[in-house]
Amino acid sequence: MDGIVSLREAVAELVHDGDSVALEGFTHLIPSAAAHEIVRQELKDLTLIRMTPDLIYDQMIGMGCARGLVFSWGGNPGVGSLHRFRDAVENGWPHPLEIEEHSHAGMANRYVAGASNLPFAVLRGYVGTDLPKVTDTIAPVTCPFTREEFMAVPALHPDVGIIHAQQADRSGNVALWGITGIQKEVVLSARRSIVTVEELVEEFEPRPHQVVLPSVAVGAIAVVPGGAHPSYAHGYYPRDNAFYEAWDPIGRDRDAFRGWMERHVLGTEDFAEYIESLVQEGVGRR
Amino acid sequence: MDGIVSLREAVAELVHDGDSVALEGFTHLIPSAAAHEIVRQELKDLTLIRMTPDLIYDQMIGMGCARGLVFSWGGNPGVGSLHRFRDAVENGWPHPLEIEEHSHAGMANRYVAGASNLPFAVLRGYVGTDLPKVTDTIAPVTCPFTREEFMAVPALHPDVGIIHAQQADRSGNVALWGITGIQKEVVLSARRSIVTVEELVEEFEPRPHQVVLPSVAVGAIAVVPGGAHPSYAHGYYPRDNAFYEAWDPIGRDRDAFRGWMERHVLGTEDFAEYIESLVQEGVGRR
Amino acid sequence: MSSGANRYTTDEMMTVAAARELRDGVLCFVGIGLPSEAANLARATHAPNCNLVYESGTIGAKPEVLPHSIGDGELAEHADSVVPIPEIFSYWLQTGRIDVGFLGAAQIDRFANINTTVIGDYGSPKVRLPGAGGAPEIAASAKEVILMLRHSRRAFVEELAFVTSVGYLDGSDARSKLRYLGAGPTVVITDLGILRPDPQTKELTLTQLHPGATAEEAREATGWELRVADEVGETDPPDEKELHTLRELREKTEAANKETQVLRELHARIGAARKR
Amino acid sequence: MSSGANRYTTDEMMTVAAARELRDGVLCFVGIGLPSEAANLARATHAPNCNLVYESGTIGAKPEVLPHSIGDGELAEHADSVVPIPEIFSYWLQTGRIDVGFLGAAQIDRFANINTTVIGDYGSPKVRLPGAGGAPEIAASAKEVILMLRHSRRAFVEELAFVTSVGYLDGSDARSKLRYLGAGPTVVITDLGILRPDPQTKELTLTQLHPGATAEEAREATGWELRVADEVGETDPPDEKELHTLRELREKTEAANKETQVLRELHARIGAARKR
Repeated sequence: MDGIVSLREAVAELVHDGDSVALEGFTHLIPSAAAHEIVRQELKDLTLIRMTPDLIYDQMIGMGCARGLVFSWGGNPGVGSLHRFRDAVENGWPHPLEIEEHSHAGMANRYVAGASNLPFAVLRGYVGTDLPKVTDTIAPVTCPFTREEFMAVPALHPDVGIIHAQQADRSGNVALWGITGIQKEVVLSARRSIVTVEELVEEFEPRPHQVVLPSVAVGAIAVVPGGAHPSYAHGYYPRDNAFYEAWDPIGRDRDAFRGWMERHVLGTEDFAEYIESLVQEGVGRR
Repeated sequence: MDGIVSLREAVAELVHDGDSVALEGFTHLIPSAAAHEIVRQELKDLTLIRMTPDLIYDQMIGMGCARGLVFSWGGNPGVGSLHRFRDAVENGWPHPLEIEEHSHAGMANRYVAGASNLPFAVLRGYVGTDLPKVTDTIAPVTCPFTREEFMAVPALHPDVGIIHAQQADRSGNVALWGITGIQKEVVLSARRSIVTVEELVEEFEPRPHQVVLPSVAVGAIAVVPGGAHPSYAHGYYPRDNAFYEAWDPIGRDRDAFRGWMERHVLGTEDFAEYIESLVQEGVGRR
Repeated sequence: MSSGANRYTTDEMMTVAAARELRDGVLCFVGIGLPSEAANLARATHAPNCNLVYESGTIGAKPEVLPHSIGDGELAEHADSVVPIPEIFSYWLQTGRIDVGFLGAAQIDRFANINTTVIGDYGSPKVRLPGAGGAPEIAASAKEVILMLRHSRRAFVEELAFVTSVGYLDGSDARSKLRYLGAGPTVVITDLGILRPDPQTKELTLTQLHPGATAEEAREATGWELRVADEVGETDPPDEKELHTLRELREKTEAANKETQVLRELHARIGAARKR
Repeated sequence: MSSGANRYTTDEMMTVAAARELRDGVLCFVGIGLPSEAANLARATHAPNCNLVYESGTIGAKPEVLPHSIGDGELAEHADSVVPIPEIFSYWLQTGRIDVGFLGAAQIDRFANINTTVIGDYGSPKVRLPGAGGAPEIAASAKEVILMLRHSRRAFVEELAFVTSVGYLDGSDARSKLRYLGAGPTVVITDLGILRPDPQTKELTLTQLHPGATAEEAREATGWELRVADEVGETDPPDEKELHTLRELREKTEAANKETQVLRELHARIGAARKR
């Protein structure tokens, strides 16, 4: 599936039960709308991949979409815990979650290896820590020139890579700028990809630290203004810090969480309705 | 040596006889002025590193600056041979040249490994070719996960990395745009670095496909307008295709070459005088 | 938490003490929270050329308000450069370019090893913590590491449930066998005082107390028998300028946050986009 | 080189024949010279959505004049994206995304192996050629490779002095043992005709002759006993549109070059900069 479609179609067509799915965006441009659509379509048994599982992963995990989680830092940035993630790991609710954990550097290298079509990447790290004891996907490799030993990590090849970007043009090229994180590598390492964007434009203007993904690298594109809320879209809207704080009590309680998700996500048709429903209720209410 | 200095000072201070020196710029932003300054200061025994040795390497080799050459493609693009390079390899003139040759992919990976502070990089390539038979710096490595075998190449860490860029600001940040090649990795992999720029500006404007090297990564900066001629500086001046063609007969003949270098490079104080001298003589004359 | 007459909180004391550890001109890898406050306080006071690197990819960030996350737009806006995530780890951290890395911790042990992964058994943890993030490689590759965490028996433990990031392993020259680029944690700043590793054994030693705190309090709040230096110094309390600057920074941050009604603005924007 | 009545050169025939091999919409890795002409001719005629990738990092390049080097500014100006060199090799070529790679050669052998390194002994060569460049990995990873070179005994040799890039090694399934991503050279276009590998043995076989050329000429110009297909087709001569488009492309290129007086403009610019 290529070109510009609705997010509902993109998810229905490209994401299947049991897939490994990476939704990336490092604090910036987090693809919230796509995560909600995955919840709405009640996808199951997903292996969720993400350096920094945050609210959207808390939501997908709490709603039972995930069988596994591959990650490097799972918290609510600046606020505290991801309670649904913790409940899954600590109490197996709504069901147990297999976890595979790395450091940020390890995850970044895994995406780079995937985008480079190499089965592994090498980095300075992990030795001396307990991570290799609990994570199978860390193994030593020796430099054939210096004979030094390093740790290797295997490539990531998500079935679906999902990102949010500021703009797409009508040829299907995608532009993002500001903090661009690992988005390029996610799209290039994935077997299929979905990009949600703030808007379609005729032509990209030069922007500071801009990354342009050429159309040949991009799968489905869906226009979803605001689709990164509560994270931000540089040049469009700021981070909704209040929402991250408001999430803490919502996520903390199973019933409050479930009710909130039913009202705002399952009970709405799309992201615009979700935002509408949040505004009407007031953010802080559980 | 940090900050903004003259090119003469930068080369005198940072480049020494016997150094390994990488002057990079992939068809675009080739640091010609810096190469000429190396010739003027009669540096010797250099190991010259560059993916695409072109006219400036022909000149440094022909003037006896080089002991060795690490490269992947040595020609006059769109014209033909580099005759000084060939004369050195085929006839040992002005003296023999040790060569270490790779593919472009191999060289690019070597710079990336250098910039990443890893002793080696891995790629899909080389197997089946004769390159591993003549180049020691290619060795097999096995993926610890899949057990597949790949070829590895060792990191490059030039003593000095030299590039040309469009702009620097007064804090010493450097901006280049258009085709940005391997320049970032050269500066980051090198022990010391020199950047020549077209001009100093107060602030960078966003440009398409721009790379900004932060000041902490950059060594000496010298302002040399036109310093990439006969290659080009995107947004400043185009490639001088006529000069590349005119170089063929000059480079072909030892005496013509030597005379030309004496008149235009050794006989001038700096790059501005060199351009002046070329204009006065007319490009085509040997 | 205000410490009475001096009119500053223990958090403020921690932040000020950490800021003072930063020399001007250093390249500093910053996490969010107290470390970010400390680094920005240093930049606003004695270390104007302190170069802040955030793991989101911003190099030479110059935030005017304190970021809430390590990837706020504020950080990219005025940075010298912004690079993709793979580069910040491979080209910047892994090369040993970073002079100082700031880390927090849920638990540390006497050799400044760090746990941010789990409390209890890994397979069925009592508390699942966020995990490693950038910490293991910061601890490995930054030339030195400044640790900041509040003193308590829950945090300062005899044995870590999990070693997420390495300090000095079991002390002495154990760390050097790992061929890490960095020297390891050179200072631990708590709400009670400052600990530094013993030059030989690398065991954390209380070398300094903040005003009003006692060595006894620190011993009480430590889960192992805490070494205390023969001569324990006293931290200078935050001076007027430090306190004023820190509070101004916080006020600016709060004001900036109050101004934005993100959700309402977004709602209006989406409505407008639909009409088009 | 004009072939008389038909009024086209053998180079033009080669370029047109190569252009015809490109299907619309393919992702094509282009070198400079005839390949670039062919790819741009295809884009201007039957394959408007042919996506040109140059090893300098330009993806979806849309040059309006023919570039002189694989890194001309013209290529970056209208590209969909421009990526650094490491990415073009790691993220684009090495992934097997490229549908068609164009290569030239100084020498090829009967199994379409390629030499662009040396003639004679490697240590003391008779002719030192430019070397590998991007060719070994294009030959390895592009889904198919189109080879373009003029037919002569110097170029079509019994044994290569050096294997720079792999075609089919010694034929049959030898290539598959290398676990390369691409199928290898699927066509060799010369000034006399077109050769394709035998499906079983992979030996290059003359399957098509350009108008006016004979199998005898091709045999004469080949340094091994050339296999000729039972039925040798004849290439359609360049049609009006192909010739017209190709020549217009060349004229535009020459005009663009004549316009620029780079050195004089640079001289003026430097003079002006000095006065400031």
